[in-house]
Amino acid sequence: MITLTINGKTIHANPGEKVLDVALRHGIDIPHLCHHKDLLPSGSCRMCLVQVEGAAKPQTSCGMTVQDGMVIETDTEDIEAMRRDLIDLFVSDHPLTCVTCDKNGSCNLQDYAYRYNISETSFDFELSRPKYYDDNPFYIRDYQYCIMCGKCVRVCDEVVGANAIDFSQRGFETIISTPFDVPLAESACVFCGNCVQICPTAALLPRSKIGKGREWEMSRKQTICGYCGVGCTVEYALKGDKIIYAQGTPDGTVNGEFLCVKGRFGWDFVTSPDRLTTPLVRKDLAYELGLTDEPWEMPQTPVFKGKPKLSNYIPVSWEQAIDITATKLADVVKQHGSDAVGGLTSARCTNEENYLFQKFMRAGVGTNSVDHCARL
Amino acid sequence: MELKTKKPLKKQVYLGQPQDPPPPELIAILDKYRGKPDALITVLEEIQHHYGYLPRKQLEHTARELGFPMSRVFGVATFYNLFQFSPPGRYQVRVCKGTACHVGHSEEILSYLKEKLNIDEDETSADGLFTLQTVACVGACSLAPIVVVNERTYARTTPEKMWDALEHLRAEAVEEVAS
Amino acid sequence: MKAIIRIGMSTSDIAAGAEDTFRAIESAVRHRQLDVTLKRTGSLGASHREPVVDIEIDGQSTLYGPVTPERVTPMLDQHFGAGERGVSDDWVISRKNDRSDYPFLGKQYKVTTKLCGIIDPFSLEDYLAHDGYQALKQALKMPPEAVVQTVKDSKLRGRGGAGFPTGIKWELLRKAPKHPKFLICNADEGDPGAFMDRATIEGDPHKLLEGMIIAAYATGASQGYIYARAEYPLAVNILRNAIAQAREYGVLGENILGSGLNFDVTIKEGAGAFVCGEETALMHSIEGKRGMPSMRPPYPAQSGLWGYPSNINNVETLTSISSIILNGADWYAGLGTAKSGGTKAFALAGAIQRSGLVEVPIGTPLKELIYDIGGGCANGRELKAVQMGGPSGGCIPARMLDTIIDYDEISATGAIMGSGGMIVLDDTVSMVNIAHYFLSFTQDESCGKCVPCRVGTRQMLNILQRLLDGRGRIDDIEKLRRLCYTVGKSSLCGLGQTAPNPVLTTLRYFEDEYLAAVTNDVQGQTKLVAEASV
Amino acid sequence: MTNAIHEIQDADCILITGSNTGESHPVLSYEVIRAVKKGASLIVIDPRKIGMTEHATLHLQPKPGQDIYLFMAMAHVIIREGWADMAFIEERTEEFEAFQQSVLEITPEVAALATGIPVAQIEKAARLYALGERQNGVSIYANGDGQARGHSSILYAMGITQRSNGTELVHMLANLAMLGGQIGKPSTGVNPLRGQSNVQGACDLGGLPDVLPGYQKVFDEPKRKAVAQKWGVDDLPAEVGLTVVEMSKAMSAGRIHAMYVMGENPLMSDPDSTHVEKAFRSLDFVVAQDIFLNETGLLAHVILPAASSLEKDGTFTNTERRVQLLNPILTPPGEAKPDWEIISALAEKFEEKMGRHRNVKWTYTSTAEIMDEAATVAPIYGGISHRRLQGDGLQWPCPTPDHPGTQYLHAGKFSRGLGKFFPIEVNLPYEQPDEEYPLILTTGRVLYHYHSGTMTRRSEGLDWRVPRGYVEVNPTDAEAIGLLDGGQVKIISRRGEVRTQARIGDRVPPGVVFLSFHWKEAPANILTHDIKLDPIAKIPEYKATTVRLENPKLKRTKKAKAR
Repeated sequence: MITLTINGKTIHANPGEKVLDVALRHGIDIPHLCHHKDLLPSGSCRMCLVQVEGAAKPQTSCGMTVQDGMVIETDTEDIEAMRRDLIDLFVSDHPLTCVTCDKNGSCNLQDYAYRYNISETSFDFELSRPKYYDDNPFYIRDYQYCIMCGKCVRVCDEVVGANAIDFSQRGFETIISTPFDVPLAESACVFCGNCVQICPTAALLPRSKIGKGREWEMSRKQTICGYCGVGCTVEYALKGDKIIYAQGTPDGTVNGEFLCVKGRFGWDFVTSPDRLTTPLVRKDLAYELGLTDEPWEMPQTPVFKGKPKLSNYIPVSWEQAIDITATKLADVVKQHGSDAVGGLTSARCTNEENYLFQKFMRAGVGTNSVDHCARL
Repeated sequence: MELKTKKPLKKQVYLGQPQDPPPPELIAILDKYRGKPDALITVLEEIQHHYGYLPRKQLEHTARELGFPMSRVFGVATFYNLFQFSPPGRYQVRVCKGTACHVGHSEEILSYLKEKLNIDEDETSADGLFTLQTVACVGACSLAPIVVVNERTYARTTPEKMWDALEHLRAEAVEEVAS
Repeated sequence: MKAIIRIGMSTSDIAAGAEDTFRAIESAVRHRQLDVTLKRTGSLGASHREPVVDIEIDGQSTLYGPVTPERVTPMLDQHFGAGERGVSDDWVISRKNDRSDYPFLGKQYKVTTKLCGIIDPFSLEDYLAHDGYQALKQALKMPPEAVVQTVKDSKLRGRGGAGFPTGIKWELLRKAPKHPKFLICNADEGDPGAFMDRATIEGDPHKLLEGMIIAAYATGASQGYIYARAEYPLAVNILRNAIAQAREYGVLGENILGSGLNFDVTIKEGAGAFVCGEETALMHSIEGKRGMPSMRPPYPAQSGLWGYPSNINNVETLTSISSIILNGADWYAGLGTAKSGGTKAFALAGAIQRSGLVEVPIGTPLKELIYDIGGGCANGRELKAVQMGGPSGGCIPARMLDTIIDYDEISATGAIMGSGGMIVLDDTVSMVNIAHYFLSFTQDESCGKCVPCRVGTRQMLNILQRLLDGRGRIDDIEKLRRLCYTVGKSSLCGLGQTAPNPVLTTLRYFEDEYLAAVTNDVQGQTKLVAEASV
Repeated sequence: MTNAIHEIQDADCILITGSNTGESHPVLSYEVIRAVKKGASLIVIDPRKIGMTEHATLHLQPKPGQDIYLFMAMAHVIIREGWADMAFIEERTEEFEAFQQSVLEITPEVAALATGIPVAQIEKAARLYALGERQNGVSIYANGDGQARGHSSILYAMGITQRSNGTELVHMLANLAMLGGQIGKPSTGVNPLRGQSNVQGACDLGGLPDVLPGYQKVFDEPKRKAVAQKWGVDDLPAEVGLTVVEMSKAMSAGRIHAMYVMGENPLMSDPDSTHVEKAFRSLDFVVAQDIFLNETGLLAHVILPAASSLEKDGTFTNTERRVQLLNPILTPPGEAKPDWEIISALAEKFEEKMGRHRNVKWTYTSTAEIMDEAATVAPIYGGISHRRLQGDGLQWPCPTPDHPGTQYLHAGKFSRGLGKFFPIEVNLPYEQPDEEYPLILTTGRVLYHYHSGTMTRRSEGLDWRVPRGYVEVNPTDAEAIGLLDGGQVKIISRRGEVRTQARIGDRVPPGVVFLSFHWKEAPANILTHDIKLDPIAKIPEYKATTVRLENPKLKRTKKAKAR
């Protein structure tokens, strides 16, 4: 255990921890833009500079390992002035179009501009990289808002391993790009959107979010992703009853903040017009039951040659549907025995539903022929 | 904000880069550096030495063959001054920007040549003869201001003298092509 | 009669036309069937007289320069032919072996460049004949700790610019627990106007290798890298040759000279990025990555190349080592000042009579260097300032030329010792222009990683450009000072931290020039304000 | 998984086999990437060059179906070189001798011949895995002297199980883990990656023909009786039921007359689709309960609209056995209802139609109430309730309400007592390439789609990225039939043919083609077979179907030439 002093407060930390992480955990808010707890420190934003006793120059707290007896000041007048200048420099190369910006309300740069009371740059406004890419349905890249924190590059390398993007060019012209500026679909990008997630500004935004509402108008709800077996926590931002976008949350149990393309961008099937909204009975059965006067026969075309057609069915009420199903199943059991019914439960339904389904098959129908696609 | 691209995005099946084998001359270079994670810059230097610049196709081969992410290859290639992505002209005209040359008004030489060749820095003249570049310092400060054309050094030069020299080279080249 | 003709064939000699001179001499010698040893050497340093030719007959040397091909015949006639025909005294640099008749050479004290221009850099025998690898043999007989101690006692400080004591740096690497350890020689001489390292390598490559091997022995490093500029093809070529020779001779490779020391050296060619002079960026570049610096700590001695303990020294530091071992720490320390031993090489250029490579003991007053060796300002103009340390350095005004060459004394002026670029500026030069020049260099070479350097230097440059264009605003100088402070204090690496230096020193000593650039506009602005209020 | 997902990033060596982790479990692959970036070594054993191979220390490409030799040879080398953890074997396991005997003959040289992998690579893999050797960096498990064995983790998925000798392969992986003592510790273990969001939970809670909730065998009378009693019935069927593949055979044979299909699409996902379709068409009654009308639904008589996972509450159990709570984000469209409400109503009505008057509970007020009941039935879920799942959920086994859950299994002691080594016999795939069908087809998934595509193909972005199916073909095999990149190709097996686009490249080795089963336009399972199932797990052999390729453009001219 290591003991250090930050702003006069005695603080305990574990060996190997970084000063910034320790400070944040203890509620000491050292400003930072390029830091992320799951990424290697980069030190590029310079906002987390602190004064360490005995050091001539301010030190970068995100990269500095705690040492016993360290005495640190995080907000001396000198440091605060420096941070103010840094934000001033950031916004000399970043349009302060907050009024119309979709990141308004969740932008880290905006927060610091507010904190340091900077409404416009005192230097010359000069945009270094006014490049805009809208080359995929998942997210846009608007580099005029990029502040070169490099978190997108690091997450793509250190976490996702895709290495689709990297810094290119140098100096003032440095930009984050795909190789030879190819569209993302032609790069190694896997569209996981983790770069979008951790982008501190509006440089990377989900396409579904643009123009769809202000951050503070949206409610947020979390659930578990319905795709693979990893079980990621996903947070949905909703406006009214519409999902605007999905994202990870920093405290996701399994996944932390990270998601994949399906979890982050693949939720829109839920509102597909193809969704089944009412119980249906196939026309041949409906005719048999007297629900329709038109006789109909199931075509013999192989399924893969045809198209799922709702016109093969007629809608019925829930009561009717349940009644027909129960009757039909009971008939089969009565006629052929319990084992003449098979049940497929689902790896995409909840535990409770699976439990109930097999209970129905075993205790209701009376067969163990219940299975699902666990093996497929 | 609103989307700047309004039209719906075209669906596409991107099949990845065609995986044809690299040309033999490139393989000869790459073979020397397989399994050496630190060799990227050296490989790029050799490729540029061979082709005169970094052809995109060869970089793609290099990335795949040596197992470097293409983004890293591109990132490295755009970082260093030495690398260029388009074929250089027959003559690489490099104006020294070292301190001694600066004090000796090399800036004037550069802008004069730009005007005369009607190109900007790092561009090649329309006839493909001259690529105009600058160099941080060639370290022959006693001879300032200096312009280096390919291997040849023009010492204590002036805008006019330099332009004459280029005209001379152009004539030489024309003559050579003619014969 | 034993005759040797030495022809300087360094890059700067060649730029001055030494190839033609060499060919002329070669064919003349063949034609006349002279019994003469022709020797290609490095540069003697007298760049202002290149190409330089030294004709030594029976131990008596005559130094000529500049020797154009036309001058070859009369020059050879003088020594080997019918007698004196048309050799002008102007062609002769020196007729004395100790060069005391030519102050540029006579007043220097050479340690690291001692053999430059004397020996053939492609010849190991030549080096061996001049005590080559004797220091290594001696060091191998000492315990490694003693070698480190000798270097500490010599008061050698890093010649790359910052001046960190070399012995302490070595000790840190020696004590690092992890293996393997790497020794890196920074030969990426990126400062405009600096070419000391290139000249040293081109003149005496084995001296560098010997220094590296001794360093490896002292620190426990097993692999060495020389990070050289790709723009230095001749130096790289010479080094490659020297490394091959050293391997053959048994001073590189396994079990060096039977001592059990294993050490080898690889050359890595940089690809042109000034920021790679910064230690962490240089290591990234060796690893084949973008040369972007990373935070320190961790320091290279803890976690450097590939995460292993590493040490970076520059060429001049390492070429000092063999002399220290041979002549002793006291001798070396005695050359310099109380806190800093030895000599320092400079590339003297700009508005100076005699430009070139000079080496003087630390503690020498600038005045001596500029006037006694360099001969003062060229073209009869008045000396205004001396720029030292390139883009990280600053301008020392003429009135302060009593300052002695010493890390701390130079720093006190606001400039830095730097790696050795020294540009003399005369009274025709605008200091705002000089500040702008260096800043545009830094701004161009910024890696773009951290905001103060990426955007801050850009904004500083914008202000300087305005001042140059006579569009200066009333608060520009204040803003410039504020930026200098923030950029200097908050930048990630040395490049950004020192970027404001050229501005700061010129603001300090030549503020009037800045004010003059603003004044015009102040009046304009005042007028505007006045008009608005009417 | 024996171990937790977050442990992977601290592993010293990771062995991935039969898992296209980057595409099928992307977020879990991030853990692997992070481990590798920290210096772990990564061994990928896969005939294909999958994304993970770009990060691998060692990529071993066995000929499809031959990997059993590789694993046995690795064990052989580990024993021969003394890399086995003998202390662990003696203390914690049994029947080592028999296993040792079974790998005695399988030297790396033998394996090299069978798999095409060089001996040196087999030996290196054995060493890296058994000793947990890193590429660089320091293990968080290293003790002071740095001598400790590193921790190695095995990750596998359907590439191992969808094989006619899948059970044997899984046993073999467990043998390897015990051999190196790489189990029962953090960042080790044998970790199957489960494909669907709740495939783990569906198995845990009895969605299998041979077990009741909590893996209690249906033929284990005391346990079965206990469950029956809790459900309020005298007894439950004691005979093991039919698996999904067996069911379609039973349908064709006229033994099954009705099917209740909830949230599944067997027509796309089961082997030999043509046969499955015939089987379904032969039924008296099919009820499909789903969110979309899928291919199987087309053959159903009644369709019941269900709520999607974003529209309901309840719990999912992920691949690391973590039970987590769902929250409804949206309301179901139209009259769609959560599945549990539908089952509940149907069961109630069914009882009525059967004329029964039993005291069996079918009606619940909430999913929490169902879980409370399940907890009393399945001992491994004994301590789980919705209230306790707030926050991070719980990893089973969690037998009692005060049990904290279990991060990794077999700590100190195996669940069954001593870890059992299984002696291994070599079994190879049923279909072997021949003149008529010279290529091996392996099926699998792509990143942008999910199972039979009903969901992902209705997602704008996902469908934009990969709108059509394709088959991966090696340039050698493509050249043989004059096939060009992006050209149409026919894939023909003994059961049928599909036509799709070709992607030519070295992602597959010569002799192997890869097709995923997401596309109804190119349904891969038309080609696969259910002839030889794994004798224990009853899993079909999806990873080795023999096929031939035909170039539709070329065929005509070739025939003409032949004449």
